[in-house]
Amino acid sequence: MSLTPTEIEALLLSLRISGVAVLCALPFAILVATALALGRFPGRFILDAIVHLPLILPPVVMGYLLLIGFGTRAPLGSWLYETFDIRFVFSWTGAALASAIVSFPFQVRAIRLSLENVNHGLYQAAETLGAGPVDRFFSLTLPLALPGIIAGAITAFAASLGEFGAIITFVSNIPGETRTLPLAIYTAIQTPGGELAAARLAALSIGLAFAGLLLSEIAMRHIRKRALA
Amino acid sequence: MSLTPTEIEALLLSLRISGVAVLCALPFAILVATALALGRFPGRFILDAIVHLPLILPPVVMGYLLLIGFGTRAPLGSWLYETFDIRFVFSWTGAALASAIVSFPFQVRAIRLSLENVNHGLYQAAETLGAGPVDRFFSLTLPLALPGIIAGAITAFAASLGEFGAIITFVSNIPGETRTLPLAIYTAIQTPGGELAAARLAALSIGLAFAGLLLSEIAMRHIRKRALA
Amino acid sequence: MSITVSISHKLGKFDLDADFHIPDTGITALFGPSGSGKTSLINIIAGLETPRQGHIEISDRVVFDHRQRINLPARKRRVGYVFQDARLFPHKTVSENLYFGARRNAQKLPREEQSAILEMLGILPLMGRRPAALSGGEKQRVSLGRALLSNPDILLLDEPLSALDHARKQEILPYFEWLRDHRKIPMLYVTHAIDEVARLADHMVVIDQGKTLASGSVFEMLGRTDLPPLAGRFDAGTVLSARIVSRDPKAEVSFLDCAGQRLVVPYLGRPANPNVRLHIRARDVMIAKTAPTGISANNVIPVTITKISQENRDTVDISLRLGHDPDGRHQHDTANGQPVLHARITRWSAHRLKLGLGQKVFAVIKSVTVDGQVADQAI
Amino acid sequence: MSITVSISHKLGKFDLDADFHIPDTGITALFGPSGSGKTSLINIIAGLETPRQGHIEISDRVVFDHRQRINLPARKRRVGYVFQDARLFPHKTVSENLYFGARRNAQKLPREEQSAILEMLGILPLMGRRPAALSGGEKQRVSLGRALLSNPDILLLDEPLSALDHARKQEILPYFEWLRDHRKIPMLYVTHAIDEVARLADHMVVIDQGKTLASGSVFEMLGRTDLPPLAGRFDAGTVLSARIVSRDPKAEVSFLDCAGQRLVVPYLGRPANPNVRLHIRARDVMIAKTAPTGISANNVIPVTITKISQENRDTVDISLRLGHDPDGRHQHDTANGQPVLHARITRWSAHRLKLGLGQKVFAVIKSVTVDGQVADQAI
Amino acid sequence: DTITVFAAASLTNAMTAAARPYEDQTGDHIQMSFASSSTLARQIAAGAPADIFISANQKWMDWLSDQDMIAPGTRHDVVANSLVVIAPTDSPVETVSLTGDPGLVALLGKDDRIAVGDPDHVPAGIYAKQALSKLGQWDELSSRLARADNVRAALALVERGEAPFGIVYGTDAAIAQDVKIVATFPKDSHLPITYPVALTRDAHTDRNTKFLAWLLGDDAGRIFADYGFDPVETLKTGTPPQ
Ligand SMILES: Nc1ncnc2c1ncn2[C@@H]1O[C@H](COP(=O)(O)OP(=O)(O)OP(=O)(O)O)[C@@H](O)[C@H]1O
Ligand SMILES: Nc1ncnc2c1ncn2[C@@H]1O[C@H](COP(=O)(O)OP(=O)(O)OP(=O)(O)O)[C@@H](O)[C@H]1O
Ligand code: MOO
Ligand SMILES: [Mg+2]
Ligand SMILES: [Mg+2]
Repeated sequence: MSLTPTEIEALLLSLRISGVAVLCALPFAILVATALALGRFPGRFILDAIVHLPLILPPVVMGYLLLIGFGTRAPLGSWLYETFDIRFVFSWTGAALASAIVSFPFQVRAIRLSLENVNHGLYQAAETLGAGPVDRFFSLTLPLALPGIIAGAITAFAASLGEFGAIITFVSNIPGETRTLPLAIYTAIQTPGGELAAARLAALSIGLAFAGLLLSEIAMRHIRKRALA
Repeated sequence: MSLTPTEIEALLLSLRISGVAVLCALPFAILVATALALGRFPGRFILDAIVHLPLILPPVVMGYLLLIGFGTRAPLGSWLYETFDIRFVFSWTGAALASAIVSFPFQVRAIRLSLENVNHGLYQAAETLGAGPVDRFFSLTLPLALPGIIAGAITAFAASLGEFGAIITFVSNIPGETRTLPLAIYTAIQTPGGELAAARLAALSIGLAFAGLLLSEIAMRHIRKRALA
Repeated sequence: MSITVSISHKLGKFDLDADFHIPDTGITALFGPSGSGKTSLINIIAGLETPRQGHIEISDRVVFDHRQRINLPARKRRVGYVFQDARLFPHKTVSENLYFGARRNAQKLPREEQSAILEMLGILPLMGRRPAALSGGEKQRVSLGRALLSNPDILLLDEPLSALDHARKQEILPYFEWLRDHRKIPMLYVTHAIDEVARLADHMVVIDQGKTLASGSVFEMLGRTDLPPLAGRFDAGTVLSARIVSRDPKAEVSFLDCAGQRLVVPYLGRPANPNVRLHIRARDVMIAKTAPTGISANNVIPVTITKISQENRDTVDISLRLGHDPDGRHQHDTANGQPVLHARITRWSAHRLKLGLGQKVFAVIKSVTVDGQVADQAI
Repeated sequence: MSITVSISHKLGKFDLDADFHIPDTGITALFGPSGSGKTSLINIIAGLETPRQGHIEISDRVVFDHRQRINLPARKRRVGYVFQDARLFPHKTVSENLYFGARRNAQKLPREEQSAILEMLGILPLMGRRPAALSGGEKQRVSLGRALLSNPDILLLDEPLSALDHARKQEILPYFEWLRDHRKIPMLYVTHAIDEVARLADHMVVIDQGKTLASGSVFEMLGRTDLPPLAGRFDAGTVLSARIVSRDPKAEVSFLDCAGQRLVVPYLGRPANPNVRLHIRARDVMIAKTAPTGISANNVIPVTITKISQENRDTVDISLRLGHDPDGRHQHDTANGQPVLHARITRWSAHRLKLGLGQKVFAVIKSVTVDGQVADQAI
Repeated sequence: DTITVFAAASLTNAMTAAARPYEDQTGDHIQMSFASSSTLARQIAAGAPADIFISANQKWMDWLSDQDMIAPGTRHDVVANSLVVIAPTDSPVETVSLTGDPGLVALLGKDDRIAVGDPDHVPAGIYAKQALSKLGQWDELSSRLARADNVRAALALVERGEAPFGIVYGTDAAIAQDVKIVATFPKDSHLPITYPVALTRDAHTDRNTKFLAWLLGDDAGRIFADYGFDPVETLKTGTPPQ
């Protein structure tokens, strides 16, 4: 079974959008997870709740909210467009934005869980050795939470690959620009007799995700082995 | 703002479906997470990949696959129907099934991460004290992974509350039976001028999820405090 | 109730080759420097690590045999293991930790014995706490209690008292003796404190760089100065076997007989008993050319110099055979049936006294420096 | 370089009230039974726990004051803390662990000194490993190395040598002495081993059940038998100040002068020096009515009995003032300017010798039982 | 040059097929986005770069028109469709009477449902509601509907045999594999099923107008007919472009 050019197009687009979404969201996810796990500040619960919003709201609503917020006629969207020439609507960057937001809670949850497992005594030891909070964060927290960060990134990547509602609502279903694998599957399914095409695309999706999982497994094993070496 | 009867109906339905989905999936999630975290068996990677499938595939495809697998005409579905009078299609139990499957990966990931953090030395200690594998699982693994289990359940609950595509495809959008909050929101949003109704429903969704989050935060705090007492 | 171990194993670049047999029940000290393989060896005996090859027998039960493919899982070996790090279950209270093993064992200890253990370890006030709220020594005591309450067939103790103060140790050590004598539980005991070894152990295995250098009774092992881990130790000395003959009217001292010589030691708590073990440190033995009088030291023992070892820079170790030989016949013969005592004195004073082989001198030993211990079985 | 601590704190039901002042630099032993609050106190001094109230001053720097709202964070207190549990960073190699603090400190130790520390601790072969692959004692050594390499202003040591064998301890202890004497780094040292205390410490703080019972120079503290944690200890004794007068030609022994009495101890490595500290255990001091001759013991010191304490069941502790009083004038006066020695002998033998207050007798002490230590500063 | 077309998802094959000959003729590139009419309408309102919008119903075109987002005078109906009742091929029922008594409901088993697009928002469902109401069957049937997200989902329910009947467009029924038409709703039982097309507000250019004209012309009409669409009987609004 060789892939048609359209299939390859959708595949590469999905890969790019999910990859960019996960990587760009990662620093923010780490930041937010750290604040939630280690910080004690008013509004912590509100932040926690906001992070979960994209999970709770149906993707279509998220897409609609994005459309309202980042459309070229919306204040934020038009400002970004006019000032930086960044246009989210109907472009793959918008799809990446939607994917990033929708998969954000997965990243935060996993990272936070890992952060909360770091032994407090190690922080104390580092502090007596002269490491300040930022230093401790980079020398201890991050590396020790690495398995969680990878797990979170993988979950988010998988979720991005499957994201449909928010993307189609926010950036429409434009071949080569925003028609990712799930949207291509949807398009195929809309067509009577499109089942075969849909199945091929679904298989592609699955293959892609498996490759991502396999990579993450290898990375995890490497990390664990290192910790015992 | 008082709720209309239809809103209350959708709210209660969502609550019931998400609650049942998460609780019923929990034991399986723990089982699978344990196998993935602690087991060494051939096919481990395949299992891992299968668990992630619902994330990767667009929800619509998941719904379609469910229809094929659990429809009354499908072998499994008809067997369940004839033997146990369990019918998934067009009923809220089907919505719960769809939610459970779609939110399954979140539960597994979180639980697995927690399991992998349990100190191996404790297992050794328990073993010299006569605890067999099953005993160790219940006396050490489960309680020590509790934060992860709760985190996973909460993420899954939130994801269930937002689940849309699989439900609408698998069990349709039947008021009072399968029209959960997201489906109600979707219905409203698809209607010109339905924005206000959609917003009210979305607010309801958010309120529900916040309540769940708040409960989980309290539970977590309780567990942590206990561990330090 | 013997223990036979003959295994080889590899940990990274570290090779462990252990080969020893302890014919008897009792307490076996596992002695060796940091990083010599003690913990690894105990892990293997407990069944927590599987050696590359070899054979392990505990009380005539083969628990591991590489060729016969026998490898009893740890939980079936009925070992009580006190880990070097306490390994308490963080989510369980002290009380739940303590009874974890006991609840899983059909043969429970009698209630009173359980209470006695908790009392002795001083952990009754801690029962409701969780491990995070314990001090280092408290953790160690709970860990010890957990192993003891599980009523094991053999105890593996990895430095069980290292974080405890002297007074607490003095409360716990007699319990180990009691366990050995009354419950006949064999113990493998890792420690760096020769004091503990001498007082407790019947046997001793010396390990260095992953090899078991020697094993045997504590009597012979503590006398050996050729084994690197033992050489040059401040408290090296002799372990002697003696028997209680009588006591003074006020029961302040016991009179012993050791190879025909009378010894006086602090009261041992029994009017008469055939089996007493004495640990006499070389540094506590003074040598006198003539028997001094009017001194507080209660023990002035005629001895014959059989060996003068010059290994240390400013001290000499002198071997002294008990009794004055009628002639010089046996002077170079270390053993000759008679027990041997070791004395460490400055070179300068050996020179001053012009000590030489075969000389008949006196060993002067203060009673309070002798560790005496009654054993119910032959030693 | 003094340390002043006056704090109160609460941990669960445990109340900690510490109040002591150490006027001088040097090594301070923190001594107390398991669970008495030693680790908690050290945590507070390090800044890892904030006490409810009080005041802490290290080397005239106020690091905590409850009223003035001063609370210097731990990383600014420049403490080197060796934790009771090693607390190595599991994801870093031994080498990365060791240099963690050093890399964060502008004032680095000279290269040679760093190498010397690693050499002494015997951790050079471990540099590339991760903590999971270390033995218990190796972890402890790396933890110690990490604190030392960070070049701190004060060292807090929580049982730093408890998992180490005798030989390794003997290599590390002199380094602490060197640190104290040459680098003038004050140390607070938690240990259960009186041997270590006596050899190292200048000051001592005794803590029991969360209260600091006493603090002061090791000289007076080790002589006190009224403090519960110290009472009844096997190795209680005296610490004496002396000076090196000369040595024998072969440099095997040093001749000391202690309050006009000549003492002979194993060679101390210096031809002459005004400041030597001697630790003489009570159990090692023999009493003779007349000066014995022809004995290996090099020290026969005229002393006067000033006190006979009858606290123990079968032994007595006898205080001996150095020198024979010309008349009986001072016989009941313990101090009287002259140093006091403690001897522990059996009751039975005290009775046999008919010892009584004011008697002029001789203390007989073997050279090898004396722990001597040169100090570069006045003690 | 690229012409961006936002078209209702039910037009996916037909529009894809119709655009190809035009691209070949003119060299213009036709870029298409298929989604539900409501999604597309909202996107255009939010500034989507669509040149042409084809809605599956009049309502969303009206809505966009109210938002002042379509170019005045460019709105036309492009194709029409019929509404039919389908059943799985293996169903014993060959034809059903839509006017008779008892109605459809009598043919349903206890738990059976009729698959339709959600009458609350899916155009096919809205037409179905009109027709059933007109035929006096709505009250009985409204609680027996399986309301699908779109027509394709309703079709799938019938194809899979989960619903014994479904109400879908004639175009869907024509191409579907495992279903048969058991009744066709009378044309007067519902508003005409027509797909309106219009240029968006800022897209009133010659190039776009030319494509619009082509879509309304005979060549395109033949292609639409191939996919089962009916020709539009009366032009509702505006004048045909030149
Ligand atoms: N979080 C806590 N909650 C309640 N009590 C505590 C807590 N932490 C410590 N304690 C108690 O405080 C006392 C002092 O503990 P600390 O660790 O300072 O003892 P320590 O002197 O270091 O003992 P060790 O020699 O056994 O290490 C102990 O009795 C301990 O049980
Ligand atoms: N996983 C491992 N990989 C490589 N080397 C290891 C590993 N575990 C232990 N070692 C090495 O094996 C040797 C023996 O370790 P072990 O823990 O048995 O020593 P030990 O005698 O118990 O020492 P200690 O008294 O310090 O606890 C040490 O040199 C240690 O560095
Ligand atoms: O009474 Mo002594 O001086 O210990 O033999
Ligand atoms: Mg060890
Ligand atoms: Mg402590």
